Amino acid sequence: MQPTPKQRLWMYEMMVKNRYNEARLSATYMEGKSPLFNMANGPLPGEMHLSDGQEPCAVGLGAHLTKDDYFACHHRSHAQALAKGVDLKRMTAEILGRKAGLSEGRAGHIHIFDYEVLFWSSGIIGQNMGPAVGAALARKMRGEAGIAIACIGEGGANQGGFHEAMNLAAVWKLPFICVIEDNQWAVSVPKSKSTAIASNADRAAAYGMPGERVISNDPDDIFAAVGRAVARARAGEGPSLLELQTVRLQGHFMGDPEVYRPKAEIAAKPEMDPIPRYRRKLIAAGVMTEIEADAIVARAHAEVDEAFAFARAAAEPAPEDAFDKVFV
Amino acid sequence: MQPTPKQRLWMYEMMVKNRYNEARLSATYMEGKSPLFNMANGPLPGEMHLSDGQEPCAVGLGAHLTKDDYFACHHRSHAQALAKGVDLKRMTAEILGRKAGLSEGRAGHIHIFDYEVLFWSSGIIGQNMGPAVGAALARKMRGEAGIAIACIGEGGANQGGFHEAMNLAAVWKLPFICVIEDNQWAVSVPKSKSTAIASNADRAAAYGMPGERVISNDPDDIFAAVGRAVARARAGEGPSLLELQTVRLQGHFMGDPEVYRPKAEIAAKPEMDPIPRYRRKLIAAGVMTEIEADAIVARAHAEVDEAFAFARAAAEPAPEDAFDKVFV
Amino acid sequence: MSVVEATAVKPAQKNRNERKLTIAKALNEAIAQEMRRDKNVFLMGEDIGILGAVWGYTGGLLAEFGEERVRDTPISETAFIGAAVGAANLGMRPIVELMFVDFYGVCMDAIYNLAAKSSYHSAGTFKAPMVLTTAVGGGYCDSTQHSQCLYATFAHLPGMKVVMPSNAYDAKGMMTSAIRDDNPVVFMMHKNLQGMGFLGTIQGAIVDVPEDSYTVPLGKANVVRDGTDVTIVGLGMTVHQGLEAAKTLEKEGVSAEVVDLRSLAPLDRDTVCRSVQKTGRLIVVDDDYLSYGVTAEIIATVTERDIKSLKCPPKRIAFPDIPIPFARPMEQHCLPNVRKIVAAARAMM
Amino acid sequence: MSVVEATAVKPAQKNRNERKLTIAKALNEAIAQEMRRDKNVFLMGEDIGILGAVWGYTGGLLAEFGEERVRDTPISETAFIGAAVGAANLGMRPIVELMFVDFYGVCMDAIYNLAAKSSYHSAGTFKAPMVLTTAVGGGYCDSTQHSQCLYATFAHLPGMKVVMPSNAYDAKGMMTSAIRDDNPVVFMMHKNLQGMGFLGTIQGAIVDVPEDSYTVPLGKANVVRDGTDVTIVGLGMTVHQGLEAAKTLEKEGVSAEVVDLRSLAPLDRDTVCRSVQKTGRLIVVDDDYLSYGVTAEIIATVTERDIKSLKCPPKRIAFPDIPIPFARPMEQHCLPNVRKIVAAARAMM
Ligand SMILES: Cc1ncc(C[n+]2csc(CCOP(=O)(O)OP(=O)(O)O)c2C)c(N)n1
Ligand SMILES: Cc1ncc(C[n+]2csc(CCOP(=O)(O)OP(=O)(O)O)c2C)c(N)n1
Ligand SMILES: [Mg+2]
Ligand SMILES: [Mg+2]
Repeated sequence: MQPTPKQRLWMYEMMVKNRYNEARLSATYMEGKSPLFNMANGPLPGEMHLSDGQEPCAVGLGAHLTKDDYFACHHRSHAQALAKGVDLKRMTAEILGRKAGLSEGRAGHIHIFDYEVLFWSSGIIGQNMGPAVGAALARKMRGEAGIAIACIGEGGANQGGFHEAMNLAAVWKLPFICVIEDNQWAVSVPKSKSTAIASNADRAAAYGMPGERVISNDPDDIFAAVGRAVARARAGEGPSLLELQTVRLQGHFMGDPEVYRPKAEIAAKPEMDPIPRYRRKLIAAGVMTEIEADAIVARAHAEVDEAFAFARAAAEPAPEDAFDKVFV
Repeated sequence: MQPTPKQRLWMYEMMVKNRYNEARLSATYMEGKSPLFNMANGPLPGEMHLSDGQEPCAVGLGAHLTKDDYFACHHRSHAQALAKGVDLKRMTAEILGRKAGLSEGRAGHIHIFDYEVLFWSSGIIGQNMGPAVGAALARKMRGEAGIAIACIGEGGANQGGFHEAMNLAAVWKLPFICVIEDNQWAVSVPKSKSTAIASNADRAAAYGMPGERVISNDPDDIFAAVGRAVARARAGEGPSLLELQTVRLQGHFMGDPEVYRPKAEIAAKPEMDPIPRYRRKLIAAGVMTEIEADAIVARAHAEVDEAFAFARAAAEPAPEDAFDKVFV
Repeated sequence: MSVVEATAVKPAQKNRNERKLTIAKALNEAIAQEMRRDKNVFLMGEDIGILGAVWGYTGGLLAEFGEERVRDTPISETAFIGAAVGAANLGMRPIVELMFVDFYGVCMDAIYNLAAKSSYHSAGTFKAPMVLTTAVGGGYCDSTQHSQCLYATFAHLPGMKVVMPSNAYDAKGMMTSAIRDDNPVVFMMHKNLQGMGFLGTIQGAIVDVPEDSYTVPLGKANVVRDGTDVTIVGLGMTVHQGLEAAKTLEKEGVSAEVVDLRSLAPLDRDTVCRSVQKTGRLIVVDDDYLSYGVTAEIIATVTERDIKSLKCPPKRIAFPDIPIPFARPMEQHCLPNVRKIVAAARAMM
Repeated sequence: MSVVEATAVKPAQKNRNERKLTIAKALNEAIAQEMRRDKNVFLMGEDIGILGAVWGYTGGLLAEFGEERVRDTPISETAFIGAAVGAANLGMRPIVELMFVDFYGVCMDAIYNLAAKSSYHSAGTFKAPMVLTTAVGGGYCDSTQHSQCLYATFAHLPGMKVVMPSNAYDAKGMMTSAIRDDNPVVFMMHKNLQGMGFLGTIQGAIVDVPEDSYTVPLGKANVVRDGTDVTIVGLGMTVHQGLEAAKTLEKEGVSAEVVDLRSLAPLDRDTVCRSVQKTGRLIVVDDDYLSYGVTAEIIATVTERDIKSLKCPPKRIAFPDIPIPFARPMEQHCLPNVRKIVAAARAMM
């Protein structure tokens, strides 16, 4: 299954948009945090996990999903959120802790929730699996369109919740896809030290479902693999497992000096970046020209800039707003 | 790997001993519980899970283990305990809630603990996996003889703790064996409704370890398969997974009317019983005569009777003993 | 003496005979009625299908509603309780069972970090209308891992309601409320009150239950006995112990008021304080572990609000801070009971 | 004013200069010294190896003790905390990290049903000498799932010790005690006191720490400031808020005594009651959720033992019963702080 030129342009644009969004978040995050770095300070306090490098997974997925598909993500979810169609302005406002944010400032960057497009997240590793399986169950029981996807990191695939949910989805033959983003690191622990086998796709056999591993970190390849899994799910043929090899171009979270990461790997970051590569590829394939590419970049940047302008101008929540929405 | 005649006789004896022990426990359990069945009443209150039919797993394992091997069992552990060499008198006393019991009456039938032979249990499904892996780690770190075994039911193989522990044991290449006793039922839920694949042995591939399934419920076959796994573990070659198909001849616990169990399966219980079959086999193979077999049975029964006499004569704990041993 | 809650929506009382039901039967009826009323209500859990649940409250539901809506699960609490959250987010109303509360340690994240925070995380958009049923309590020699109550373990954490009925009338009405509630509700069932075939049941739990559907509001305590000299606060089984104790005390001329909390979160502090203002004495009875538990919360509430209402130090009777021992003499020694309550009340007079 | 515990075994004071250490550094030293002393001591957890732990207290240990004894784990808390129990049963003394206390929901069974009951289950034969380190606390906008304290969640359950130092001196001595303890110890580290590179640290936590090994007993509270008019009870971060408040109050002529609980289980009830007997007034400060928490336990303890010692209603200051909101104005509004303590004390006078 190949993406159409339109889909490829969309994927490129979403990748660029995420990357620039991460850069702006990153700059905003550092405000008020020097000379002494203190996570608590500045207009964007707390933890910050960037997804630079992992955009191909997000866009390869997003290209196949509709707003009726429930997407349960994790702590590193900006790229997926954008690709799923989460409202960028309200997302930025949420990350900056504003009342206009998706959750009115209650949740922050680790918990991007947008009910309009059924985007959901949790910061507890592996725990997004169950809810996604349940969403798939709801869709099936109600006979509604829509499938469910859970994204986890390769580190998350060693959490018990992964195993239980995979088995449950398979036993009940649910329209569910588990996507493992294998950036090869779980904070400082490399996959080789955390995972008994090289490819988590092989774990699909433990649940009698198809498993596929994509190693290129190329949006087109990911698009194709996701397409097969989505088609299965929509056709009522049951769940699938995908492992997508990708790359974490930043530290685990901002402030991480990556002391544990081999120097050679750090040095190789630029050439591992999937975005310039995809740009060259689309240009070479005649899908876009340099000028068109630049226009896409400019449009994406403008949208991000607008979201930041919106968020920064937005009001903070009132202190006592904390007490609302505990119960519905 | 074939058991020697001596080992086969030992396995026969342990099976018979367990079966008779279960019968006596069962009779004791029913005391004070009629006409109205109430779990709280009688000299043996609480839950009671019998292991009739599953003896081959226990003896096939026990034949290979020494008292230095840490054995982490579950709620249905009498047969394994006997095969591991747990003190029968003190075990019976524990099950009857006596001060002379293994845990001085604090733990009861679901929690058979005998430090002398490193027998350990927990009633929470799948949670015995971690401690067994940790025991294997301790053996390895200290360079000591001894391996670790965890037994779970086929229902337990869908618990997250199974997955995590299997991976951890494999990553650290520990002297660990996971044995799944597949009696095909988890209370009222058949394996086909709980488990996405037919053979849990296939799940070994998810951890890069050997997996083997034995379907005969014959002690010799189990002995052979366990022997391979134990040899690997003792040689420092890492963990293994075994799934042993077996049969639960009783309800899940005493008082379970088994309304959920197909009539044909209930009717077939006598012919599924592994003990008469093994007796015939050993006699046919010339390992023992009918007379010798009867002598073994008599000896086993006598030992059980003695344990019951001991336990019933033993004193109950004092009420305030409850407060001891919370901390060491 | 009636344990029927005055503020409950009163069901149609016409054309019906008195029916004494167990809590198990009352819950069954509430669930069946709600499943008929709303096709989004469904069940998940271990052995809730053909077995009718270990706690005997789902019998017949599989036959009536089929396998789609009455789902036996693998032993995968993290997955299926997590699944309840996702399904609830999309409009379903799952009732999901954690068989024994003691097992919470394998799946608490799905409960307290996902279900309980779903509304907060999403400013109320991802609702989690789900009921988590779970059995609590000991006293029948089920040892350390199958006899716990863990009330405070749940009630301490925000975002979920935590309730337990002490009788069948409340059970039916509270279950109906719980199912209709748009928030996650932890619905505890006390084994000594439930009415299964394999365990005794305190008779006071088996009361008249109307056939028609009705609700008993969550979050309201119930004064199940009026009195003037001492307030005995309990929950589930300990309510019945309090009532028994009150009978004995009455013979001695001591008039005890008994409050059934029914809900730990929200906690009906007003009802408790009002009672203590009247009686001036407070005994809190709890079969959960003593420290950092229900007894402390009730006492702190009364003391902080109105210390002057107390004529003497309040008294806690709870399970001591030790694992629950198996052998009967030890377990019985540690559990709250009528004798301990009576003695405490006497000592206060 | 010194926070040094009077009853601690005093280490050799000779031949050393004053060294102000962070808690992270003090813990590191205690662990390293114990690892040198006893080859059975080893570490397991996520990112405790080359990274030196997210909380900065295991740096250098991998280099000194090697990968066998400093083990980075997969993200498999159930497995590796369970593994700590099994390893401890066979004579090892694992120190195992649950990175954030908030994650307990994925692995609590291994902690409360296995580690905490190992001794009881086996009449003391299967010992579980292990330390579970875990980070608590918010105030830096880490939102609902990374800012919790959950003190009562652990302290409510029997069989484990639950402790938290408020300063580096206690940290070293208590960690040494915890490692040598034959029982499971949950050792909490407050993020606002710890001294990592990425978060501010309350300066009062950084104190002089002797180089030699020493122990501070577990289960003893510490009166960190003497006073006569009001007792402020806290733990970890709130101790420092209490000390700050005491300074302000002093200027107003109010003499506050500040008690650092240090241990929630066992709980040093005597020290708290003795202080309230002296001051007659009680404020309990807690950054964990309010209900069924530390504040209630302390108040119930004092009230039940000696209600007459209280001249006025005791006061609780704790995090309200809501998830911890992300945005700073909301989170700060909910946290305990010096202003709230001072106001409560003033209102009592
Ligand atoms: C249950 C649990 N354990 C530990 C953590 C802390 N933690 C947050 S992210 C992370 C690493 C995750 O690695 P991976 O799943 O590979 O995702 P990545 O960060 O690489 O995207 C860890 C250990 C957590 N959030 N939840
Ligand atoms: C985590 C957990 N969930 C549920 C239970 C209740 N329970 C006890 S035994 C059992 C069935 C176990 O089935 P299986 O693992 O196949 O073992 P078997 O009983 O067949 O020997 C269940 C569900 C439990 N003890 N622990
Ligand atoms: Mg990763
Ligand atoms: Mg089974």
